[in-house]
Amino acid sequence: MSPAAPTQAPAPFGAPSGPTVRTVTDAFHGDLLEVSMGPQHPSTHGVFRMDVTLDGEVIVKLKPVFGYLHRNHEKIAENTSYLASMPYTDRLDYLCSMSTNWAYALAVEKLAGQAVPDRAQYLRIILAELTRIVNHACLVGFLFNDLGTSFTPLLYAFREREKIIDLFEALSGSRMMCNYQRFGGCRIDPSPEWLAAASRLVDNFPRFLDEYERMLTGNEILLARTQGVGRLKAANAINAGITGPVLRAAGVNYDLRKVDAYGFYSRFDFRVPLGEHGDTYDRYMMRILEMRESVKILQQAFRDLPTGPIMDPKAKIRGFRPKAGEAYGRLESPKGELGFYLLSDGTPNPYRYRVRPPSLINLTLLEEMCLGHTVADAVVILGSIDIVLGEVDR
Amino acid sequence: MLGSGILKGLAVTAKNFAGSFYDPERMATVQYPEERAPLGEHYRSFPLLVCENAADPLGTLRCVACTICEKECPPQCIYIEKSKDKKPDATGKPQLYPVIFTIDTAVCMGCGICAELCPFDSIKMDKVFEVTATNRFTGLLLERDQLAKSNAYYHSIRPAEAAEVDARLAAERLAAEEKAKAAALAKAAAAAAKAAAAPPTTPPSAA
Amino acid sequence: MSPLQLCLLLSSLLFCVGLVAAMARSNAILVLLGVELMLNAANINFIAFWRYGPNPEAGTGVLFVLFSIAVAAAEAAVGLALVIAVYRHQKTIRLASINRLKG
Amino acid sequence: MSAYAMAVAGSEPFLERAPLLLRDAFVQLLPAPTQWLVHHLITIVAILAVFGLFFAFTTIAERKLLGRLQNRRGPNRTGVPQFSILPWRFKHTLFGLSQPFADAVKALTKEDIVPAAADKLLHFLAPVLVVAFSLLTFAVLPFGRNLIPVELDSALLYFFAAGSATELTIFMAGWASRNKYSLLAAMRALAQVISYELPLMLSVVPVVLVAGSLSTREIALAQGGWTFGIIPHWNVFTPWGFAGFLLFLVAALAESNRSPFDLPEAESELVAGHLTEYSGFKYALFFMAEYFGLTALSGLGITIFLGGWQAPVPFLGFVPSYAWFMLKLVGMIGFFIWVRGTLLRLRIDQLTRLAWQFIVPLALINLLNAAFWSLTRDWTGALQLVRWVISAAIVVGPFVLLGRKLNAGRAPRTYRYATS
Amino acid sequence: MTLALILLSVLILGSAIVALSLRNLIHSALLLVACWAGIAAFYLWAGAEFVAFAQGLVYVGAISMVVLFAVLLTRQGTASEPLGFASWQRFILALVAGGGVAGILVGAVLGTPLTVTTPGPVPVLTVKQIGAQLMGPHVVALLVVGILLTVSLLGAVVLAAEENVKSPEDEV
Repeated sequence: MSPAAPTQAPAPFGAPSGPTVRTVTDAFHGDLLEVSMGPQHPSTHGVFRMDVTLDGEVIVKLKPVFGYLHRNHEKIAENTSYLASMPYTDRLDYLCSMSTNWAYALAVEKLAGQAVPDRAQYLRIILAELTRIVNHACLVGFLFNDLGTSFTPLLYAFREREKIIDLFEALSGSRMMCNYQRFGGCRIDPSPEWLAAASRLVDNFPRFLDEYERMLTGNEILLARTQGVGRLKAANAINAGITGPVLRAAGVNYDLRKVDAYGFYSRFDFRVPLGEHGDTYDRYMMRILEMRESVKILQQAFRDLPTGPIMDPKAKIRGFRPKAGEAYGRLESPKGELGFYLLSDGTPNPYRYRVRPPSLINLTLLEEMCLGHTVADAVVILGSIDIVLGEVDR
Repeated sequence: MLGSGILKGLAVTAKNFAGSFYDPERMATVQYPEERAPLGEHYRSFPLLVCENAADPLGTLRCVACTICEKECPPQCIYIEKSKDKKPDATGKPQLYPVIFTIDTAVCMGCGICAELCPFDSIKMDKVFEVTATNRFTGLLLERDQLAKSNAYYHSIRPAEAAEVDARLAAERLAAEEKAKAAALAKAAAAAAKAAAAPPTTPPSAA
Repeated sequence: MSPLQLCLLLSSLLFCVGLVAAMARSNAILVLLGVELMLNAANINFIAFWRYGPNPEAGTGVLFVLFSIAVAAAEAAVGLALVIAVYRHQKTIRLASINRLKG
Repeated sequence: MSAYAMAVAGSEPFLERAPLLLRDAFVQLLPAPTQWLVHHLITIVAILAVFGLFFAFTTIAERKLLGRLQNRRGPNRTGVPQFSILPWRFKHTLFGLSQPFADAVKALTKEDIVPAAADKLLHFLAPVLVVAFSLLTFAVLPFGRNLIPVELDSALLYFFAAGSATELTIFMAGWASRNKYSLLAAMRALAQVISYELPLMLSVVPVVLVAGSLSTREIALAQGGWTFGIIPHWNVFTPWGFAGFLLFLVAALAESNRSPFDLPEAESELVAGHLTEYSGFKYALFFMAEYFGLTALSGLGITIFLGGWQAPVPFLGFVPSYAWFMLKLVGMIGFFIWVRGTLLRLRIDQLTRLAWQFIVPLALINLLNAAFWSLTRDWTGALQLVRWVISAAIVVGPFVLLGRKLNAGRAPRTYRYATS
Repeated sequence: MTLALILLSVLILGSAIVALSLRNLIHSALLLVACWAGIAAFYLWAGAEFVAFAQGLVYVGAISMVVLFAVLLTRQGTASEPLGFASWQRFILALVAGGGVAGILVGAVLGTPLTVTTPGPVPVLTVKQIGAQLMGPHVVALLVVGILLTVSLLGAVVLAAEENVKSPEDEV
C-alpha cells in the first residue's frame, strides 16, 4: 500500500512551496540579524543548532546544524555482535527504547528467519504502545514548554509518563534504557501483578488525557500560537520522506502499523487519525488522538494476551550468527518510520548496519516550515516535529 | 466566547492545586532521602560477582574467567586476566579463576548483557544505585574484591531469581556428583572387572 | 540675578544647544531631537513666566505647556515615523544622502 | 497632612494609628532641624523593609504555589542554619521558608560576569535604575487609612510617569549586553511598553471619571460603604468596574512582563532575554524590580478597583486597614502566580494586536460606560436595575464581537480518521 | 532654592550638550532622557506638579521609547556614524549661528528690566483647577489638540507601516 495520492502535483524536493516570503537579497528591508540558536539553548531539545537569519523577528533563512551528539553508532554496531548492539539502540531514541529495540529485533529476526512466540508478540505491542504514550506525553509537554508555559503541562505529562516508566523499570530493569527485546522474543516475562498494574494504568489514562485537553486544547492562546503556524504540504512531506505523526498531520494516510501490519497489529482494531492543515496544531492533535488510539490497542492487548513462552526455543543467545544476507526491518515508532538495514556476511558481527532515523528525516523540512514565521514560532515548530538528538546524530 | 478556554485551564490548574494536598495520584513525589520508592523487581544498576562464601569472597567466586562477558560487553568495560593454575569450583571441578577482574563503572552502561550471557551464573546485576566516588579514575574502577558479593546478598536483592539459580546449580551439582559417582562406580566396576580378569597389582584409587 | 532670569538663561542656552544640534548633526534622528529640545526650552520659559508672572492662578502658562507637550508628542511620533519610512527606502538616515524625492 | 492630624488626634482605633505613633515617638527624640528628614527617611525605610521582605516571601510563595499547581512540593528543605557553636540543635526545615535568604546569599556570592563587548556603564546602570524606578511607584499608594507616603493631587499621573521608566531600563539592559537574544528582548520590551502603556491608563481612566479625582487617597476613600450592609461599594462590583478591572489585569500582566506576556525574557525563545548576560547580584536586582513592579501594579489595582484598604464586610472593620491592603495584595499576587502556572505565552505580533484591536477599543467603550454610569447616578429602584442591564450590555456586546474578531475563526478542530 | 535651580540647569544643559554631541545614538537618546527628566524636575521645582508628571509620562515614558525604537529600527544602535557632524563647515557655521542666537538671547534676558523680581509663594494649581480651565476657556484648544493627536497617530501608523507583507499564516 502506498501513501494516499496527493491532490496536487508534487513540487520538486527543496523547491519553496510556502508563501512568498522575504529573501535575504530583498533590498527594501533592513539589515538582517543572524542568530545562532543553540547548541546551548533551552528549546532545541538537546544539542541542536539553528542558524537563523532574522529580519526583525521574522525568519528569512534557517539552517539546521546537527551532529553534536554523533557517537558513531552504526560503525560501532558493525564491530560488535548483533546482541551487543541492542543496548546501543536504546540510546538512539532514548525516550522510546522499547520500540527502537523492537525495530532492531525485527530486522535481525528477518535476517535470521526467526519466529516469535505469540505472547512475545503481544508483549511487544503492549510495550510499544506504552512507549508511544510515553513519547507523545513528553512531546506534548515539551511543546507547551516551548510555547511558554511555566512547566505546568510538562509536569502533568511527566507525572503520567513516570507511572509508565516505573512499569518499564519493574519489567526491564531500567527506566529508559530498557534493552528488553531479544531476537526471537522478549527478555523477561511480566508477572501477573505487573500486567494488572499496567492494565489499571491504561484504563486510567484517558482521564488524564481528558483533563489535559480541557486545560489546553481550547485555550485561545494555544489556538493563536499554533493554528496556521508551520504548515507542511502533503506533497512536500512525501517528497522529503517525512513519516509519522508529522506526515499524518499533513493529511497523508501512512501508518506502518496498517501498511506493514508487522507483529500482530492486524489483529487489533484501531484507527489512524489524519490532519488536514499540516500545521502545528494538527501535529499536536495527532499526538493526542494517537494516545487515545494507543489506549484502545492496549486494552485489547491486555484482554487477549495469551500464555506461553516468551522466547523462541530455537533462538540462540550465545554465538548468534545469522547466515549471509540482508534485511530491512521497519516499524512505526512514535516519531515515524524507524528502520534498521542489516547486511550479514555470516560472521557474528553485521557487515553493514544502517539506521533510518525518523527524527533526522523529519527535520529536513524545518526551514520550509519556519520561513516567514517568527523566532518564537521556530521553536514551537521544532518542538512539534518531535526530534530526539540521540537519533538525529546517532 | 473569548476567554472560556483560558478559564477552563485555570479551573484545571486549581483542581490540581487542591488535589496535590490530598490525592496521592496527583502528588506522587517521594521525599527521597527519608522516603524511598520501592525498586522494581528487575531493577538493575551495575554488575556484581557472586561468591559462595562471604568470609572468603575471592576464594569462592563462581567466575571461571571464561571471558564471554569481556568479549560481549557492548562498551567494553570489563577486563579479565585468567589465572595460570586451577582451583576446584562449586561442583568440585578444577577451573580457572580470574586474577584480575575489573569493571570500569564510568564506562559501564548497566545494560545487563554480561549477566544474561554468563553461563556460570557468576556475574549478576546489583540494585545499588547510590554509587559515588571521589576519584573518577581509580574510584570508579571496581576491582574483584569490590565486585564480589555473597550469594546471600544476591538472595536478598533478587530472591526469586537467586532461588532459581541456586536450584539449578544444586541440580547441576547433584548431577555432577552423580555423574562423578557413576563415573567412580563405573571406574570401580571396570577395575573390578579388570581385577577379576587379572589379579590386582595396585589398590583401586578412590575417586 | 533673580531666579526668573536664571530660568530664562537656562531656556535660552537649551534652545541654542538644540539649534546647534539641529543645524550641525547629519543624523535625522538627532536633528529631530534637537528640535524637541528647542520646544522644551520654550516650555521652560512658559513655566518660568507662569511662576513669576503676575497672575499664576489663571494657569495659562501651565496649560500652554500641556498643549505644547501634546504637540511635541505628535511631532515626535510623526517625525520618527518619517525617519523610519525614509530609512526603509534610502537605507540611510544621513540627511546629506537623502537627496532624492522619489524613493 | 489632614489624615495625619486626624490620626494623631486619636479619633481612630489604636491599631490604625500605631505605625504613625511609632514613627512620631521616634522622631520626637531627635533634634528639631533633622525631624523632617528623619520623618521621610522612616517612611522610605519602612517601605523598603516591608516590601523587601514581601518580595522575599513572594519568591518562595511563587515557587511553592507553582509547585503545588504542578503537583510538586516546591522548595521545602532550607530551614534553620546549623551552627556548631550553639549548644543545641534546632532541626526544622520551616517548610523551606528560609529559602529566599539562602537565595540572597547565593546571588551575592556569585561571580558578576560582564561580557567583554558590553557597554559597561549601561550594563551596570540598568539593574540599579530598574530597582530605583520600580520603587518610585510605591510613593503614592495608600497602604492604609493613614499610611500614604506622599499625598499628591495628581498621584495617578505620577504613578504612570514613574512606572513607565522601568521598560527603559529593560531596554538598557538588553542593548548594553551586546547579545543578540538580549537585543531582540530589548526590541520586544519597547514594543510591549508602547502597546500596553495606553491600555493600562485607559483602563484606569473610568475610575478617575467616576471618582472625579486623580488622587489615590480620594479614590480609595470613595469606595467606602456597603449596599444592604454586605456588598461593598468597590468599583469592581459595577459593570464598568469589573470590565475595567479585567482590562487592568491584562494590561498589568503585560506591563510587569509576567506570563503570558513575559516576552522580553521568554526563556524558551530568547534564553533569558535581556537577563541573558546578567548574573549574581545584578540578576537578583532585576528579579527584585520585577516583583516590586508587580506589587506596585497590584497595589494600584487594589486601590482603584478593589476598594483599597477598605474592609470587605462591615463587621470586620476592626481589622486595621493596612492588614486589609496586604491581604488583598497577597490575593492579587496569588492570582498572578496562578495565571503564570496555567497560560502560555503570546507572540509579539499577537501581543500588540491584542492591545490595539481588543483592549484599547474595549477600554474606550468602558470609558463611555463609566460616563453613562456617572450620568445616571440618581436612578433608583427599578431604574437602578435598568442602569445595571444597560451598563453590562455596553461592555459585554463589544467584548463578544471584538473577541470573535480577535479569534479570527480559530477554534478546536475535529479530525477524520483513515478509512483503511 | 536658587542653588537647586543652578544644579538643575547644569544637569539639563550638561546632559543636552553631551547627548547631542555623542556619536552613539543610543547613548544620546538615554542621556536626553536624563535631560528631559531634569526638565521635569525643573517643573516640580517651579511648583507645576501636573506638568512635571505629564512631562515625565510623555517624554520619559513615551517619546524616549519611540526614539529608541526608531534608532533600533534604522540600525543606528550598533554602527555609530563615521562622522558625528554633517561636515566641519556646517559644524562651525552652526556654532556661529547658535552662539549668535545665544548671545542675543542672553543679552536680551540680562538687559531687560523685569518687573517681577521677587519670587512669591509657590502658586497652588490643583488638578481640578487645571481641568476647569481646560474644559472652560481652553476647550477649543483641547479639541484641536485631540484632533491633532488622532491625525498624527494615524499618520505615524501609515508612514511607518510596512508594505503589505504576506504572513504564512494567512494562506488557507
